[in-house]
Amino acid sequence: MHIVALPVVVPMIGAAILVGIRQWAPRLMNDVIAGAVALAVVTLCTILLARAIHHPFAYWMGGWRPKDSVAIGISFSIDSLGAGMATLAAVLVATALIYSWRYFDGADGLFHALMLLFMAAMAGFCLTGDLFNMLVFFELMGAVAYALTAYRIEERGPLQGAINFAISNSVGAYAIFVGIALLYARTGALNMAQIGHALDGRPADPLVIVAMSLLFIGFLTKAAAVPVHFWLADAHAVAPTPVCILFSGVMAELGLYAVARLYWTIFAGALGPHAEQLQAILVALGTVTAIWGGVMCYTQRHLKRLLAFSTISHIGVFLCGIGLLSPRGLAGVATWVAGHGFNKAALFMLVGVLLHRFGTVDEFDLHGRGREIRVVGVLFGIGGLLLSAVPGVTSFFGKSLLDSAALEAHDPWLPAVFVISSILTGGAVLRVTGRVFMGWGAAQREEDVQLAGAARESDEETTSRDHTPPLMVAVPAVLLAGSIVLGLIPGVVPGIERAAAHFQDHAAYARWVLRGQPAQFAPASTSHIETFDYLYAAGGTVGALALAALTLFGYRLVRRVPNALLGPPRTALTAFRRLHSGHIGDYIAWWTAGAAALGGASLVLLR
Amino acid sequence: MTRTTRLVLFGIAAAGFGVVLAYGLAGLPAFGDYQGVYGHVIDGIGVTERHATDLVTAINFDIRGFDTLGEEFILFGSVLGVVLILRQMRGEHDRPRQHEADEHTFAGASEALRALSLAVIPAILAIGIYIVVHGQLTPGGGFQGGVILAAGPLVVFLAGRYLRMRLVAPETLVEIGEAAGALGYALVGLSGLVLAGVFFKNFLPLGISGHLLSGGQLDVASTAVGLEVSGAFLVAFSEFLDQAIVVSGSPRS
Amino acid sequence: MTFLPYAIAAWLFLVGLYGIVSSRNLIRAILSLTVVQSATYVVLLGVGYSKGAQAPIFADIPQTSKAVDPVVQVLVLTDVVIEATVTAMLLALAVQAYKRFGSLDPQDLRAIQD
Amino acid sequence: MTILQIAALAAVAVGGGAVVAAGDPLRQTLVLSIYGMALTMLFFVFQAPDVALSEIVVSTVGLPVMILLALRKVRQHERAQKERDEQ
Repeated sequence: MHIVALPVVVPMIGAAILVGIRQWAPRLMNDVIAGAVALAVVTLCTILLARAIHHPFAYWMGGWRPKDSVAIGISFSIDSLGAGMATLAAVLVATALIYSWRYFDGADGLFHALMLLFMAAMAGFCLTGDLFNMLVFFELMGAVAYALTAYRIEERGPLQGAINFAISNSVGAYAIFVGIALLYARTGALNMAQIGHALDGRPADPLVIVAMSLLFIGFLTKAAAVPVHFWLADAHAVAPTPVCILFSGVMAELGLYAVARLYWTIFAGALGPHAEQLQAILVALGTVTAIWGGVMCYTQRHLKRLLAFSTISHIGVFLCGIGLLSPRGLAGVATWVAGHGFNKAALFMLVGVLLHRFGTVDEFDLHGRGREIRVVGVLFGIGGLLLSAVPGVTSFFGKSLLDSAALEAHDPWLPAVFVISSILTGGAVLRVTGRVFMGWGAAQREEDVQLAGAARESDEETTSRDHTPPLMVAVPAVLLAGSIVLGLIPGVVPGIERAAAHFQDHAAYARWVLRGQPAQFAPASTSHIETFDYLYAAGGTVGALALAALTLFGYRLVRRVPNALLGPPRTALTAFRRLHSGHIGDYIAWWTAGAAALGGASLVLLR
Repeated sequence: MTRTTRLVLFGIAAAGFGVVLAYGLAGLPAFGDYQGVYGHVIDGIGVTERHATDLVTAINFDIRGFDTLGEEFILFGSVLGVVLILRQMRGEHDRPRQHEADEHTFAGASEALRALSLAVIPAILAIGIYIVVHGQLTPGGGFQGGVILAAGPLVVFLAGRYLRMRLVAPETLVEIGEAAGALGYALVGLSGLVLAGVFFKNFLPLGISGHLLSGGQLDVASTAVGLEVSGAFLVAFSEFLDQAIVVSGSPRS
Repeated sequence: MTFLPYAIAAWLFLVGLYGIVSSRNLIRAILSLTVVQSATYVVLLGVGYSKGAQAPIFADIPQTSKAVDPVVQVLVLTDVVIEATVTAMLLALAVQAYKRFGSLDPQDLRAIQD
Repeated sequence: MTILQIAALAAVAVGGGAVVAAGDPLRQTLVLSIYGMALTMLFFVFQAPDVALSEIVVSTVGLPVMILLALRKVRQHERAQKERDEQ
């Protein structure tokens, strides 16, 4: 396979060319170059995926193959989940570029160049088999993302969001550096397969456990698990819409991908005997994140911030799924991530339509105004249903796998967490659909139903228009269709299950990476959807609809509830929301607490 | 949170995090006892197979040259970011005040200092180029030399002539140079793929150890990096300079 | 004594974090961030050092002599570049933030909050 | 561990603290440069001349220039602000 390095190099070359010619190139030329490069990368990633499904393989940069199982150069170690994530990222970059065609000034090619670098970083991050190389792409992704967040420099929100994002993620990256140093001192290796091989067979000592905690907390900062999640809502809510698509659709999930990759390639051997305790830690973290994100999501009126918190809630669910440390759990996450990526991207695009047309993303300001664009409303509602994992769609298959993985792992309460997350996030989006596109519910948030002060700021666009480019609606419609049918294509979900089982084969990974042997895997089992799954998921969707209806039509009832009953929860909720203060000092204090908690819990439980 | 709450939270958290770090770092071999395989394997390879005497450069531009590709584009992307963030917005009436821009004096440079500054420019450029091209032999390489090269035009500014610095290093040209450097480094990798079948394959003749043209692609890669780094730092400097020189109209919106 | 470099690395990491948390000026927070980063230099180079070894440059020393690990040095080189670039970008953000907010106190840099 | 190494480590430890402790950003920039020198020294005694060279060019040329220019911009604003207030 000669093309292995190209998904990274082609966009880099494209970006360099765009910058070189940016003083003269007309807008159309930037669009064409960037679009062509993005499509090329989609094709390249798909070819890699097709090859890796049956034969995962390692590619050694510079031809530096391992000598006596000692890795010398940097490898791209390509298996189907890695290549699949790269493909998802490439597809989302391509759609984001198409979406921004009719919408965005582009700042003389800078935007296009940065998007291409973003693409290169994500592809490299997914494909690499070298721990330090992964960090390099993590930093590249970060550097580009900070700049893109601040794209609207004339507004305050983007600057604040970018600053908090950059500082939080940099601190996370430095934790990863220290983790890498610890592992390098122990194993003398940077290739993940080799580190894992060197750690095998000995029980994990504090050094290995602390290295794991540092690496995990660093990558979880990108993924935005509680309590290192604060930056995400600030950044995702203010970045330009085409960028939000990538942030929420795939970048946060890449943080989790790194956690899974690191666990199964590096730590699975050494920590195998303590898998149950590690499972408890990760599932606990995921549960808190899922609920926290869900509650925050439901209390937002700023639509992009609402979607940002729904991403946090889903990250929590995905973290639970990975934390179950089983093939079925991981397969559920992978399936859901694909469905969620398309779905969340489409929702951000539809909010972009509202912003483009009405110049605001405030739920109450938009009350009833969406009636003139019913199509958008229908799509938005579908997006809400997909978010609640309505039976029959891709996210539903992912959720069903997660449910059965949770029951397998004797965590019978975990499916309830997933349902709560579905109800809160799906319900929030459905509520917005009702209020904005149907004109249902209160037009003003009355004082006694007010959950907290409004966080209103204008961003991106402040002028309203009376037309919407059809492209801005067509692209999200296609993405929603993709989010529905992907899981229905025969063979996709069983294929993902096999891929997840292969992904978790620690010993086989070391063999195919370091010795170049063709991978031999035990046949993996695939699951069936039971009636129970349909009922359970239907419960989530009905719950989301009911919650939305209750908020839209039942707000007068709330007034009748005596204050003594409502007061304490409201005070608690306000205090809880105040934690998201936007103050970088707070965020870093919480980051330190998160690192201490994860490290401390790991040191206590994993020995 | 109030400042006190924040500091109390941080104090408790930092104590815990400190303990975690201490546990982890205590597992390291004592300082100076390191016996890792990777470094020793490479010590052998670098000289015998790459004819380079500075192993750090051999790793940087060849054995782990792919990391450097990412690193160069981090620099490239960040500078794009700086340009994007500091770009002039419509309606921002930031224009250089003519007299200040013309004969801008930074921290009151005296005539003697200016003369001295101008005199050191050739020396700076010579040192920079020397460090870029001797990367495979002695400490240094594209990055270190590149930053030094960027300091050259900066000295013109220190000598008091802002506009003349723009003349010495016009921004468009610098930006193209930067892009060409980044592109060049990517092409070094790509040429390995096209001409030798593997990305980043070092296929140029290796030369004699210790000579200027040894190490195959190392020199080419180092030069490309030098061009990119000097361009990148110059663009960043000049963006910050633009900000510092102009006097703002009405910034607070 | 043999753990002094690592102890100092931990100190730098924590004191840098303290600088960010306690900062009343964004530029001070950014410079504190570089202190956090310097902790990673110290720990990486400390890990790769071996007693009595030379620098991994075989220009003046025989090829058989003992050298310190060159790999960690390459990692730190990348680290230094990252430091310069991230700091540059954060400074640019600080300049713009000052224009928009009229302050560099994180307390005032709050356009969005809950 | 040699005396030189201990001395360099001590300088780095003190320098890192000093960067964080310095109150005024302008003074902090100066302290940061000195801290960069201490790190450079440390890298030399850790037998890493390539890194030392990188650190010295970054900490004496790269960063201070950008920080000082950023600070200058901020000062200008403060002055302009004051002038407006006085009018």
